[in-house]
Amino acid sequence: MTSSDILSFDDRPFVVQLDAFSGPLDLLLHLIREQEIDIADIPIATIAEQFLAAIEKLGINQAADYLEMAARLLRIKIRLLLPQPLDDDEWEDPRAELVRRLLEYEQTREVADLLSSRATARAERFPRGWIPDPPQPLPPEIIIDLEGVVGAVERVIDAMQQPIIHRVVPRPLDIEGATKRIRELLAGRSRLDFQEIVGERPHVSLVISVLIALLELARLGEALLVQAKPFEEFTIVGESPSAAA
Amino acid sequence: MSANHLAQLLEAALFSASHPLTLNELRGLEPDVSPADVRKALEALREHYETDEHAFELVELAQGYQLLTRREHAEALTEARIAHRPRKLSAASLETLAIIAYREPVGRAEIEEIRGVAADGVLKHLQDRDLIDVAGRGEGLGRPLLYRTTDTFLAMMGLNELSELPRLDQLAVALRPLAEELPETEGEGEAVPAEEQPEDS
Amino acid sequence: MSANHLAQLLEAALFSASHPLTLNELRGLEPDVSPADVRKALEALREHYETDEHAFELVELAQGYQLLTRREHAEALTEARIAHRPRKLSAASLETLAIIAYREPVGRAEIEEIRGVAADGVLKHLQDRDLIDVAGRGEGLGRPLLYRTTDTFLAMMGLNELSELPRLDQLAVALRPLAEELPETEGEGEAVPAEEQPEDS
Repeated sequence: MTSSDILSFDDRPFVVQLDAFSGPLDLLLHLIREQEIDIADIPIATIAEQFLAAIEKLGINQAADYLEMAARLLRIKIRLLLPQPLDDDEWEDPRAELVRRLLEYEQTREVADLLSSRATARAERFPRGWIPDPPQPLPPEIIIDLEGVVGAVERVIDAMQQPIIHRVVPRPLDIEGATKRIRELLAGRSRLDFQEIVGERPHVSLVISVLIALLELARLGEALLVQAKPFEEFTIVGESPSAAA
Repeated sequence: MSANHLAQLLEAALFSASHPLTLNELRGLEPDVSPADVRKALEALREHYETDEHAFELVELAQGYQLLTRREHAEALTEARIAHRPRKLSAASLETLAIIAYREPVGRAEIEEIRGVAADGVLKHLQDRDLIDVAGRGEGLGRPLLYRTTDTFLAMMGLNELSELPRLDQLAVALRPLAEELPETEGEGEAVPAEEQPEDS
Repeated sequence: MSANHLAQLLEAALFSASHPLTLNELRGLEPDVSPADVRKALEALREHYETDEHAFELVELAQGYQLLTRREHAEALTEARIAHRPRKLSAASLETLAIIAYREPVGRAEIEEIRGVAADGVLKHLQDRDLIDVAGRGEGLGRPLLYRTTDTFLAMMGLNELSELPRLDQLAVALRPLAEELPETEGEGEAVPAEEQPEDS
């Protein structure tokens, strides 16, 4: 049989495409249905040749699954050619297993078609399309057991080489006081050094208080902060119309 | 809609989920509410959507509840490119799903035997799409993975449970027991060595 | 809801759209409908949701129209974790996560050897869900990506750190027996990882 034969059986157009078949059983079933062959009495010799021609035509002859089926068909064909034993009870139809598989596959196809139409119907109904972003995941549950905590504390203590003890003395910032003091000083003179406001060896909290107070006064337009160079001492100029120049 | 607080909560929940919610999940919305209360409120919602001709309806899917638009709007929505039909499954995927749905839990070898094609690519694809998952391991050589269909599969098919599919003997192609069909077929015969591992399915 | 066909279509569209819809997009639903018609129908919908005390409302944002659940339900939804119910992880995902958690950083090849199944789909899925991320690249051929679990994974498991996981030898269904089984599985048999590091971290 040549490849042109595969194009027509009984003069009917016979067009096959590679992706039209989901496997060798599908192709086999197609050949059988196309020619209205009784599945229980398959003319194996004909079908085997058509199958081989078809996979060659389709360019799928490299596919192991198809080749395996082709080999199987040829084996069945050969076995049918062997003389049958006289005793019928001993003889079994070499096509039986193939027929069983074809029927099973046909049934699978029927279910697949059913699923396909169900999925198509279902696909015509849409769920809500916009789902808000999930909020931040909830924090993990925290499991605390005393033993674990004690153990962790001991590990931390062991890891510490020297205990460092800090003494913390509360000394709140006094921005109001600093502001008042700067205003008083500026009332007497037009220029001040930062040092003059905070005095010798000031506490850090005083420095910060004064700094914030100065920035606030500058914002209010009561003082001008002048610094000649970066990192240099800066001068506070009282911002009255006369002192601005 | 009535001022029923439970019905409102249920609607809010169903509205903000893109997948079916089970009765248990819905019960979590309100403490001390019985399954019967939830069912009654759901029924009221269903009726309300029907009576007031809302564009969506309450559907039971995958043993849960979900709001879905009515089929009659499908065409207008897809033509206006507002909603999109999901991609169709390939024949290979559908056949594999068909086999798993009716035989689960089932291993790769059996699926390949029925389809006559290697199945690993399709199985992976179906797993990635969450249409099947691994149910466990079989007893045989190499303890093969066994597959089953998922709730996503049910939801995709518009099924509440697998038993809604027709029984195999209700299909047009009913597989009669082999013995009836072809009395002479037991045992493949020695002439075909190593060809066919006897499957016990 | 009135029998107004346009209002139904608009509701269907607003319900199923994945983004806020502009007046123009909404007009695409029905030929020859004027912006005024659409606005009127939208207003009717808005009023209906209000009057019937639906759990959602029609909101006009800069980008267009949208149906959103009312604020007052947010808490109940979050508490019931329905708005963002984590989908159940498939067995494939769980197995892969378990392998990564116990062996991290670990490459795809090793995961595939243990599970006996291709892992790229699952790995992508887990990455998408922020349960694993890439820890770096291995030394071997092609410098494979190495994966590790994320803080999200820990949070989901209710763990503070990976070391809180039960040790491998305490696990009833440990990963190790699975690996020991490998030589029997068809094909991949020879490639059993030689390193069976007893890790306890």
